[in-house]
Amino acid sequence: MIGLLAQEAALTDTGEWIANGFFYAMAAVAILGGLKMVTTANVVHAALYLLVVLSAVAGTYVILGAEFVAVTQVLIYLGAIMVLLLFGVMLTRAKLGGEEDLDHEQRWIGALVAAGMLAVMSYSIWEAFDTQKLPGDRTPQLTQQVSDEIFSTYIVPFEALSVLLLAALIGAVVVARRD
Amino acid sequence: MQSFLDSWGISAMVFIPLVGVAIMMLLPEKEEELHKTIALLASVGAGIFGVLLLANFDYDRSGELQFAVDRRWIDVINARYTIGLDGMSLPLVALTLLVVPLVIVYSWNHIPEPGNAKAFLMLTLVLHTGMLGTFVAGDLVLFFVFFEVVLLPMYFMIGVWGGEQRLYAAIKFFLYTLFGSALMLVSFLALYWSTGSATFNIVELAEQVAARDISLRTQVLIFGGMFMGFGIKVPMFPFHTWLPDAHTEAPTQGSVILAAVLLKLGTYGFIRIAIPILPEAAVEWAPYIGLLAVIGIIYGALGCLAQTDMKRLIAFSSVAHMGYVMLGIATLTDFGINAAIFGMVAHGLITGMLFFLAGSVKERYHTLEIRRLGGLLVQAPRMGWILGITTMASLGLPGLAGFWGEFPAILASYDPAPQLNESLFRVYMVIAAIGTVLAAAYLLWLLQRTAFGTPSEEFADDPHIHDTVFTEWVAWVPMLIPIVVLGFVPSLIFDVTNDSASLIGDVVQALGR
Amino acid sequence: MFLNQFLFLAAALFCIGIYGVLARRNGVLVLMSIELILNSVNINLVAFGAFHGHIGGQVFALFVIAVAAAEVGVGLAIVLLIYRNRRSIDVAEANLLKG
Amino acid sequence: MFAAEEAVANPWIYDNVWLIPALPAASFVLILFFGKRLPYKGAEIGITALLAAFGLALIATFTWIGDIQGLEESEGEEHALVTDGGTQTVVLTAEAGEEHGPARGAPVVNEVEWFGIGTGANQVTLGSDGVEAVDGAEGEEAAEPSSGFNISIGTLVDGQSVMLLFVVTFISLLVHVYSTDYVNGDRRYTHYFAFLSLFTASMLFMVLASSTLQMIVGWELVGVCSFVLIGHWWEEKPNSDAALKAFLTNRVGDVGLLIGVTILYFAAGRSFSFVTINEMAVSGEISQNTLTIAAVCLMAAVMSKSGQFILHTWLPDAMAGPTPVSALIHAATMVVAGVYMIGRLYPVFYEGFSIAGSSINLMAFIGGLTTVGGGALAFVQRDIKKVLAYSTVSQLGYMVMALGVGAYTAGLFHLFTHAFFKACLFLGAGSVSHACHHSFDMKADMGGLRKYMPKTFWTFVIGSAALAGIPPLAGFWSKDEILVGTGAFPGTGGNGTYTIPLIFGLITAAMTAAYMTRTIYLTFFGEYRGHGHPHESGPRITTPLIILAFMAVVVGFLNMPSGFVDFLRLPSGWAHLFEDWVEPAGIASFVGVENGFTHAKPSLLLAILATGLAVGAGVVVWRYYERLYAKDPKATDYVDGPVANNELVAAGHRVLVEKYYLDHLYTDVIAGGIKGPVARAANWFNQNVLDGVVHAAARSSVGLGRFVYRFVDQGLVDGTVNASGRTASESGQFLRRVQTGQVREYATLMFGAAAVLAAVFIFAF
Repeated sequence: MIGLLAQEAALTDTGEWIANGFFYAMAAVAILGGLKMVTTANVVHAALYLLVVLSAVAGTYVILGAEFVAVTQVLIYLGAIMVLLLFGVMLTRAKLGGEEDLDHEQRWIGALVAAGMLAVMSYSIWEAFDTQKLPGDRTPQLTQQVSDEIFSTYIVPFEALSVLLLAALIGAVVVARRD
Repeated sequence: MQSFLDSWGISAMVFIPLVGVAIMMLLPEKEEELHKTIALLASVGAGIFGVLLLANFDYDRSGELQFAVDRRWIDVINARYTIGLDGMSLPLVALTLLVVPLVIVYSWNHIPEPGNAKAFLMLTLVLHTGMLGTFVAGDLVLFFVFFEVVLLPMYFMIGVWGGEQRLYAAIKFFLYTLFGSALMLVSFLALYWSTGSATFNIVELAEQVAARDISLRTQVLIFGGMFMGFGIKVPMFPFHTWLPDAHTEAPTQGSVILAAVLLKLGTYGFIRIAIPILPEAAVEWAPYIGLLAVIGIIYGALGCLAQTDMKRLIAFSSVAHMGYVMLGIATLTDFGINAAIFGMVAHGLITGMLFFLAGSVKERYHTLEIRRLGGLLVQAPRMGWILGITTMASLGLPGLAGFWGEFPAILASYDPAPQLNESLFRVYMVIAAIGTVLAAAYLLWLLQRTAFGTPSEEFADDPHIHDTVFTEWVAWVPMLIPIVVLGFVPSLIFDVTNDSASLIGDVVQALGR
Repeated sequence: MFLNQFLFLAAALFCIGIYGVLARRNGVLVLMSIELILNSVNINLVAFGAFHGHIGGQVFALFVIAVAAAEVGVGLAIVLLIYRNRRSIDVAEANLLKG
Repeated sequence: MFAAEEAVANPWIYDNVWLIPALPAASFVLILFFGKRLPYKGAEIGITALLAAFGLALIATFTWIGDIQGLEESEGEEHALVTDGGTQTVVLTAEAGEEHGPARGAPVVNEVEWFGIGTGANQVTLGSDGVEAVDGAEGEEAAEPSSGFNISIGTLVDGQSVMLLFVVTFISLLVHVYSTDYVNGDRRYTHYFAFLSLFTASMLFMVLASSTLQMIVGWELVGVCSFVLIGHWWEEKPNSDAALKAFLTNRVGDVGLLIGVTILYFAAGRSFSFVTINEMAVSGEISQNTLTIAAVCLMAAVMSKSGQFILHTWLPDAMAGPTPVSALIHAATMVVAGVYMIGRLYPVFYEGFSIAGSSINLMAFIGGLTTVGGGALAFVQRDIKKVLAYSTVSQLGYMVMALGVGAYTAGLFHLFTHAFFKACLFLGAGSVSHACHHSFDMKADMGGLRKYMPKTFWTFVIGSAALAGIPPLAGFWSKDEILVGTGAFPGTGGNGTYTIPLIFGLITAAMTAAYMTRTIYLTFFGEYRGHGHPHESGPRITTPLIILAFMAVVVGFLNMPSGFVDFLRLPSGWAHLFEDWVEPAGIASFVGVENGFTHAKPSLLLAILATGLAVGAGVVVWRYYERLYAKDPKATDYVDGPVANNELVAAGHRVLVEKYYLDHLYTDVIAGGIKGPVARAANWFNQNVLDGVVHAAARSSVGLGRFVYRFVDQGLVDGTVNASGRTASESGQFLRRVQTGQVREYATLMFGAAAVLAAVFIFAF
């Protein structure tokens, strides 16, 4: 609901910085949560941090006026995928406490690569979009608009996606079947 | 008939194998004979269309795209379904159409472990479509799609039906080529954006690049991306390490297709896409390409000398032979490019044949270790003979096909395009010529060790070792005949490729110094 | 609001995800990191959608979410299979590709 | 250049001379496919084809001779150069006609397009005057001439090629007949005849080649036939080793050939044609510098093919093949291919090495070195065929030396005579070994054979005498001409003063007589040292011997100096016939060069000196063995001769026995692809070395290959791909430095590379 309020505020000039403030809060949560997720020594904790990150991201969707996406994010990610992951954690290694060797010895290479990518990306983003602003008069997109779009322009990808989901479903069953 | 061929001929040729795949998909796995028959029919069906196209091809206009089709495809990015056949692609299409049916015939009683003819042959047919499509595509996106279609079946072929290290080899092959094609794609996109012409059509892009004032540095970078993509596929010297592994581990049929056609996708990309579109960048790159090519020639030969495994030796010889092809291309002259195309076809036939032989040797002796072999001429005289002829062809004996890929390339590098450094290329020429000695050394050594002498005790009385069987004859004779015929009548290819190659030569020529 | 701020957030999450993929040994954690990467892509999509006033961005974000669901499903199945066969989901030990 | 042009009908044979190689080629195919089912296992096809080819060659020879003589009668008439559509375009070089007397011996070229490459803008127009393609020669389909330039295939008939046509078909025919007995019952009788046919066809193809490209084809094809026939008994390792060595050594020379031909191709304005290249070489359109480089490159090819120092080592080893093959390929025909090529491109060599008026050049030097070095090696051989092989090396050196000093005709004449007497000697050696249970070891298994096989003995003696240059046999005439041609002997004139070659030539003359005497003594005198009872060979072996011996006696008279003819009061037309027939004069492609042909005045004194040296050397050796056999008719060496007593002599002997250590140099030091003796091959396969340390590798290219493969390919290049993670692996993983197969590492690399590339693209655009 805070999101919606912020959205309302964003429509007015005075509310712009409220939205900004909300965004930075969400961003901070997301980034910190992400960092914790990839560094924590406890698998279950990592899953919970992911939960945090995903929620924060859902928050940013709201700021961007993508309510339906935000709701979907919450429903599917937080509701389904997280549960799946937690099941995965428990099925594979039921240990709920901390572990020493969750990371590779050479994780600094990963860090290096990630930092390098971040640098390159940041630079290019900065170069490309400098101070371009989002349109100020943006309104939350209605769910109906989204569905119209999906079922007209993007109907073929949508169908393809449904086939993919089906295939993934069957595939997952076949792969994980115990025999 | 003519109008049908004009509009549908190439498409029919390219997609008939896929029709075969669709039919096979519906049939149960047990019907092996049926699957083999369908696969053969599909590949022969493509071949029939190919022959019709070849027969109706206007050889006087071999410099132009014929049977060209240009239809809407992906509007959003202006990618179009552009296909056509010209003197440059024709020999390679013909090569593909020849090799794939032979591979299927050979598979008749040589399905590698762990069996499953259905899947194996389906992959072969998918490969067939991919390779044909790559050679006829006239649109960069279409080219890229076909280029990638080839990748996956080959990955499975190596990964499932390969030797002991198959998984390693397959993943190496896959990642290596994927890495290259990713860069290639980046280059294609860069081309799309930098010309601002919103087209992926090769011919139009070439015109756009010529018309617009794109900085040389940009061109050189774009060429670099393509160089990585194509160069890895060729494979050129420092990027060749996937090749020996892939070849060694792949099943015989995979090796044959890999050697005969897949490697040509890379060289073909150079002469079809990279050089015509970016001739100025090509001039900048040519000395380095030439350098890598001659390094490849010597290095590949030395690599061969160090091998103890017959198949691996043949694989390394590909590095050397493709070096000659790339040297021809690097001269950027009509002469060199003609030589390169001839070299591609010749290498396809000869090395394909060598891999067939290696496969059959392996089947009989259950080993390819050269020191354990010997006396093939005693135990299987006809096969020994064929091996002899093929090695002779491979080392560039005049009168057989290999010579016309090798000598003209050497000849061309004496007199490269005017923008290039003559002395440098003459040094390349000398090195390449020395490479012929090493080629003779390792190939004759291979011949001596496998065919001459008497069989070792281990195999002396082995009843499994028999001479060439029927399916082998059917698969091999159609490859041996062109090897000999092209040796004496090189005009069969040179006359076809000349016009197209001259176009490139003229483009480079026209750049001025 | 600047477009940049969303893009920076996405980039940061993306790189964190990459680090996770590269540094983690646990298969499930690797999958989680991949989710992170996908989310960062989604932020970009939605942000650009808002920037251009086009709804396609959201639509694709939805698609990505769906694909992610499929991916997690199959991915976890594979992890489970590996675990069953090897009693470990350490990706460093999954070296079937070793030469 | 076109002073006159008119159409004249060509003699039939000039247009159809391609039949001569085509016949044996057809015979090859027929024998291969049907030979085994025929009553004589394919030999009859080969002999029939060769008979027909020989007949055609005779027709060609006599037509050519008739042309030349007709020309001489009508002094100053222009002569045919080029044919056009069955008619003959007569080209007279104006300058030639005015300044150099009548044109004579111009090549008749008959070409069809083979294939065309290139229409690029940098194309240079054909430089050859009036040499155009005509249809109908080879059975190739003539493609439509494109705007580009075309590469032709065709035949070139001139004195030189006609001469070799005759030699090749003649000796090949005799060898075929001889072989029916000699290899009777062989494991691969049919196969043998098939390749004999293929060899003959390739050799004839090369002889008739009208372009350098075609020559390369023939050149390599004879090489491969030689490979197959040397390795005829490939079950035994030494034979296949010898075959490999021959092929690889020739390949080394072929590098020179390829480069040389390439240089000439571009220098002559993109033409492979012999005529064009020669014309441009003499007219100065090709710079001296280019010609020199081309000539040096081609010289490498000559060195390998014609067994010149230091690439001659394959030739003695090639004796592993059947003896008739040695006679045909490694004595009479294939090995003279290099000499033939020098003759074909003589203007190139002539200008390139500045032969005129000089006193030494590369060709003369190599020839001289070979002739002495090869001769010396013949002294220490036990194997009768190896003696003959080294003798062949020595005589080939003579030919090259002759061409090197400018004695063009003399060199070719020696090629001609040598073919007969050396074939005779080889076949004789084969006959001897046939009698001695297939041994070639003179010291162990021969001796005293004079009594058992008189026909072989006498033909062998005649051959040896001809080789040693005893007048009036063939070798005398040709050798004398070469010695005269050096121009260094007082009173002979000549176009240079090649003193060193003269001395080398004289030394060789003496050595030749000496080692042939030794061979005859060891083989035919004394008492039989082998076991069993030797017997004279059958008529199919002795008849060719007698025919060849007859030729060895008479062919020398074909080129008597005019002074000698006058002395004997013979018709003056009998003098220097060979020179008239073979040597071109006054034609565009040899303008200027033929002036340089040495036509030195023969010197009676020199002839006497050379003969005296030969006879003297022969007598010394003869005395040596007389005394030896007087002591013990079964002995082969003095027990306490100079080799045993004198260290210096012993050392020299050692050097010769070790063949100047060249083989050691090649196999042990240069090693690599050139040869693989047992020890090396074993070493090669030695997995321990392969898996082991580095240092053993560096000495050879094999070793180098292994080195590069292991450390650069598998280590560096592969390693970079396979991965980055390894660099960080500080733990005890040191020995597992192979691929980890970790997807993660690949992923790391991928993302890293993507970042780098993105950066590159960002900062570049």
